[in-house]
Amino acid sequence: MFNDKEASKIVDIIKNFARKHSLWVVAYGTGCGAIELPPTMTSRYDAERFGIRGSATPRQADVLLITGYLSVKTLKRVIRTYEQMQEPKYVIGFGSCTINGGMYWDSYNTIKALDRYLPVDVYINGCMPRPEAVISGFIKLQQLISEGKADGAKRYRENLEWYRENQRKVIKNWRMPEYNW
Amino acid sequence: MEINWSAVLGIVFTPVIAFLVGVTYGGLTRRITARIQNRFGPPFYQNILDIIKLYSKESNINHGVMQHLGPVFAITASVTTLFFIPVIKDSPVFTNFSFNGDLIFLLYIMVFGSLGMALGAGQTGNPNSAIGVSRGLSQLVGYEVPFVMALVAIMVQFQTTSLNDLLAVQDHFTKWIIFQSPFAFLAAILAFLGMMGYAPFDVVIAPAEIASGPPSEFGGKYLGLMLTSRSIFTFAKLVLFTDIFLGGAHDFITLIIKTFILYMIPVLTGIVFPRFRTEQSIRFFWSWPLFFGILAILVVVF
Amino acid sequence: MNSIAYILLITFAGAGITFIVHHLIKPLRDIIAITVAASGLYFVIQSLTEKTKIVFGIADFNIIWGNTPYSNLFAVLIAVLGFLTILYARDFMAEKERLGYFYMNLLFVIGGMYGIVYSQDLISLFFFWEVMTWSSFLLVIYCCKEAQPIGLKYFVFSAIGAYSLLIAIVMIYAQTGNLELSNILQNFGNISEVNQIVIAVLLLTGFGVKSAIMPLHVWAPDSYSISPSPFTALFSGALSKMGIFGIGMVLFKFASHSGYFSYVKIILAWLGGITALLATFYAIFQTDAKKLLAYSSIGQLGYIIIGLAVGTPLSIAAALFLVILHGAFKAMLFMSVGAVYFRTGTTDMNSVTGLIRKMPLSFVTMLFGIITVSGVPPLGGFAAKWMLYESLIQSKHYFLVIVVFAASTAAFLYLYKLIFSLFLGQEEVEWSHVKEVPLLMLIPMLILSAFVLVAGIFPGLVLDPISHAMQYLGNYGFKYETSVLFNEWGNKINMQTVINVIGAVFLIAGLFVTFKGLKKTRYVTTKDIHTSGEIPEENENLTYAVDFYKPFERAIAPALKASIDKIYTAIGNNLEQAFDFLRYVYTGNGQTYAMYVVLFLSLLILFAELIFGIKL
Amino acid sequence: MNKNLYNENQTIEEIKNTFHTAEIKLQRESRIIVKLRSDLIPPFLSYAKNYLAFNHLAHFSCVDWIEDNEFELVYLLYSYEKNIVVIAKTRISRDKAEFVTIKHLWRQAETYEREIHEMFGINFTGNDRLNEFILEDWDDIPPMRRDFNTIQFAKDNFYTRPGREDAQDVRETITKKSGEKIPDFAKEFSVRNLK
Repeated sequence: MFNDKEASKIVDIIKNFARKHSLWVVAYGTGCGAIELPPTMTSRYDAERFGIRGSATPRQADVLLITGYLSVKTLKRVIRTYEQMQEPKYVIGFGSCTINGGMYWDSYNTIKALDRYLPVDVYINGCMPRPEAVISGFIKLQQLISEGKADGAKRYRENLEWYRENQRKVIKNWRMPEYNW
Repeated sequence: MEINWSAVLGIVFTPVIAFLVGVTYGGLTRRITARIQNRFGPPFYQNILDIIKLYSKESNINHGVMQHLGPVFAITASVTTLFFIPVIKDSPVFTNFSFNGDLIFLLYIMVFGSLGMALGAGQTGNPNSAIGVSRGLSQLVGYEVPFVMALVAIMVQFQTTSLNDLLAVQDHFTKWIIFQSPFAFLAAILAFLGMMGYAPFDVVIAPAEIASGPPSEFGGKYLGLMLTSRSIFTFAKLVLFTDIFLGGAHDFITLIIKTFILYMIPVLTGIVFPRFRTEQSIRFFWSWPLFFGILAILVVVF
Repeated sequence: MNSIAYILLITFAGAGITFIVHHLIKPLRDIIAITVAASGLYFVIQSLTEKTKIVFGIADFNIIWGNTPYSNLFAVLIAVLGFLTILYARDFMAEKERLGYFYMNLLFVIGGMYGIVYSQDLISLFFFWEVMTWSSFLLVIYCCKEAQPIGLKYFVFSAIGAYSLLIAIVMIYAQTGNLELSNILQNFGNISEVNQIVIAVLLLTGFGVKSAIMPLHVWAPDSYSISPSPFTALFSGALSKMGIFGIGMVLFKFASHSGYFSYVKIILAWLGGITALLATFYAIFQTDAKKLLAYSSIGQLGYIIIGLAVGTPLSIAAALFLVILHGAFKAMLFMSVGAVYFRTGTTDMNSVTGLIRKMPLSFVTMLFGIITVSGVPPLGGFAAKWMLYESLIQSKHYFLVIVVFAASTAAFLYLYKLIFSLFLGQEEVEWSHVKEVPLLMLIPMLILSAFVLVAGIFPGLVLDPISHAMQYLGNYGFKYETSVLFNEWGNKINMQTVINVIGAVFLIAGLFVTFKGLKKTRYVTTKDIHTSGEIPEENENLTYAVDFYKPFERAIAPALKASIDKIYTAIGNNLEQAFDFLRYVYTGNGQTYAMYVVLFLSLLILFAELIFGIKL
Repeated sequence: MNKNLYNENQTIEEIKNTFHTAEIKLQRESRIIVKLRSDLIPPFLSYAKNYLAFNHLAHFSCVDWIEDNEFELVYLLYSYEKNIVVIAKTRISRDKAEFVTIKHLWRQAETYEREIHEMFGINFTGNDRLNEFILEDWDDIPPMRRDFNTIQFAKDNFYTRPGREDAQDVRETITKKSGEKIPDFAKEFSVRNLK
């Protein structure tokens, strides 16, 4: 028979396999990138064959897909949405805008580096990334999950103060409910 | 005290089998939908992965004790329904408690779960949940009426309210109730479409409008339990319909074939149809299905 | 002296004493009222074992009081509910004024009901009927000035009922020359069939008003909702059952002779069915919790009337089972809504939300109540519904069973709305001060909750007295065991198995969901909901409660267009124009009306010979 | 131009007759630009709506002429009957950025005014809904004013990823990779040259 360690290892493998193959994406269309999702989901590229599915609410979702630029106003909602998701949860930054501001690099109201505000697990480069790129991003995330490296939620929890400080810097009137574990 | 081991076996294995069959059917539905939409589709075991993933979520939230218990109500209803239906005809293992209940009991225990879920969804305080519940209950009133008419017609025709008696009547395939009382079958199968909640009657959980409706605040283990319950309930309903109309089954292969054929009716309807508004679906249930129901009763009476 | 005399004496005397004590020593008043009700309960239980009769003469008539198994059934209901409502009223009414008046009338109502069920002659029946009507009228108008037109409506319909009763009694006397129940029942078959029908219909009208059969129901919603909650519990739970008591007597004791009665019964059954369906539809669209319950009450009485009118043993058993059960669950629901009113000051379902965590026990009471009403297993409502359906199907009322089923499915809608609007939904700052009601109010609610649970698991315990009552009504027997019910085709339902399975599965699933990831499961407030990332303000009410069933309303809009109340109002308006001169007759002065009544009675006596062919 | 400009000319004629001080220009087919003194704008709009059948306020915007120390308000009116757009322009002082509301003429003007209030800081007297609109918690000078230094603001407030200080690097990287030359017009507008 197994000892405890081996048993928990096997349980972990099963859990990670299930998590990896069942990614429910909360459809928060923040920017123009949202338009790339319909072709990703429908018959041409069919992301569902990897177990990727849209979910209607953050409570049910695993992946927060930031599709494009984030204005400060949207960032507030996205942070809220992220905090309402249940662990384990992953963030995918989608498009150059989330990486370095993209074409909004000099905008007065758009944040330029998403990973300062939310723990990003995978970035998908491009303006716009094609559906192939999106799927490759998801597959990268699946790899990270199966290796146990997709620990964004853990990072967020451990460095909450740093994230909060950055968030508060851009969101001036901070009226967010506290994130309690 | 003497323990009836075959009964214990049945009690333990019936829910497990029901879950596995139901969840596989769910996965196959997604696959079939995908193929019809010219997609490849997820593997057939996708729903199992989803449920395992939901159970393995590390954090869970609830808005209070009613939301905590909502999925419990749902699974209680599913499993109880299953226990009071003879899954395999004349089998000592899979008869379970079917001699202690009858059709009217089944009618009521089937709504027990929806009501419990509705209470759970109500406590979340999410307006989308409440809208979904309002739609769901309204639709329930719609499809229960033709369904009851069909059942009344059958009960009157065979002078029994017991499912086992109905099974005993259908000892040869020419005596299946689908042939003996076709109008009742029509009324019931149209009501069945509403009961399964696929399109065009999926306004309750319309994901794009009301964020999946009643379960919109449920995540993690709660959603997992709900999906488990839904899988079991799907199978229970299919077995119930098979027992009533298609003469039940003596072995699992027959059961799988019959239930799968029945299951394809709402699934295939669902793929090709858009969505009804609530009042449209109620009016639909109170038009043709009601007509068939009245016809079924009239045929029996005269 | 025997128990019945004690019961009537104590209750009526207690009513007077309470009134007097209220003006002398206020704190003693509640204790006396509770003692009176408790001793009433004690003597009712005493009287169950004895079979007694009190006879004394007034003028030429014999006044007879006695108990039968049938009356015992109702007496227990009255006694228990009376006791519990007075217990409940202690804290509920504590801040109100004119409590002497309130308790006196409440005890008079209870006494009047005792009198009705124990009367063995029509004179005292009518007397007690009027006592009950008057005192309940006084309680309806107790609260405020707004209640007066509502009270008037109640009184007008009660008067219609009372007059039909009176005419029926006079006719019975004219035909049989006797007013003692036992004599009448023996001789009733001898009078002509037309008169039998007329008398029965008049009696049914008289009793039907109290049990709010459509189209005689219009007084009920307003009167139920305006009267104080403890009394409403009694009003709906027990007082409306007096009509049922009378209807049961008429249908099985009087109307068993002529063949034409089958038509009366069919009409009555369908009236019951329509009552159940329409009242349910109206209940769905109410915004006031008490009004919703009032309509629900009308609907439930419809089921009882169907059960009685169908008249097979199982259906009568179902009806009488529902009588007891309806008394319990409607009292529970009214008490629970009353508890909400007690703490929040309103019963408007659009404004009160999210009380579940503040009033958990009231919530549990209401939950048990709605599960019972809806007829979902495992509580008592299921046994009643089961017997009713089975009996309807087996007595070939196929379309009636559909109507009943549609009504009882539609009942889920208003029941959910009731519990959702008051207890579930967003928790608002406005109601953050609310806390659970005092213990004395909780005890009655919890006792009744326990009762419906027991009635669900062991319906046989309740069916025992019912089967005795049915023996009295006409030798109806049916098969049942403590927790197993049988229908006429021999199919059965074992409530013990049902509760075991449900309990076991519920326990296993509940433990699983509780202990799975217990540490990481946390409670969040109802403001922390998914709203597309938007953060709701503290005082922002997001509950979806207004127009809750708009889609359903659209679907059944044609059925709702005709409202009986509107028809009456239209008739009333037209009559008002046509009979404008009547204003000179109806002066609005009570003394004038009293004079009219005397005039009417004397005319009746004068022309009695002409009309009824006998000399009074 | 052989198109029939009858409607346009007639409209210009009518405006001229009523508002003598108006500078009117027929920009092209179905485009008329009317420049007015700021106090004539409400009467003109009312006149155009009621007498010339310009029922539709298609757009309402603002231009910051910082060199002249003025704001220009631009109203686009459209007539379905004549198929003409009238563009009414007026200038108000930048120092006293205030104008009257026209929401009594078109209700949708309220929203435009809210936006202009938020982006340019112009106060519309009579519009009582000039509260927070699109920007949340904005406490700097209105961002569409030209004296608002966007790049500096973005640098101060938002973390800039190293290597992405301006738009230049990307272009250079692209040209290096693909071997293409940056076209002259692109060079002219690149940020480094602006400095």
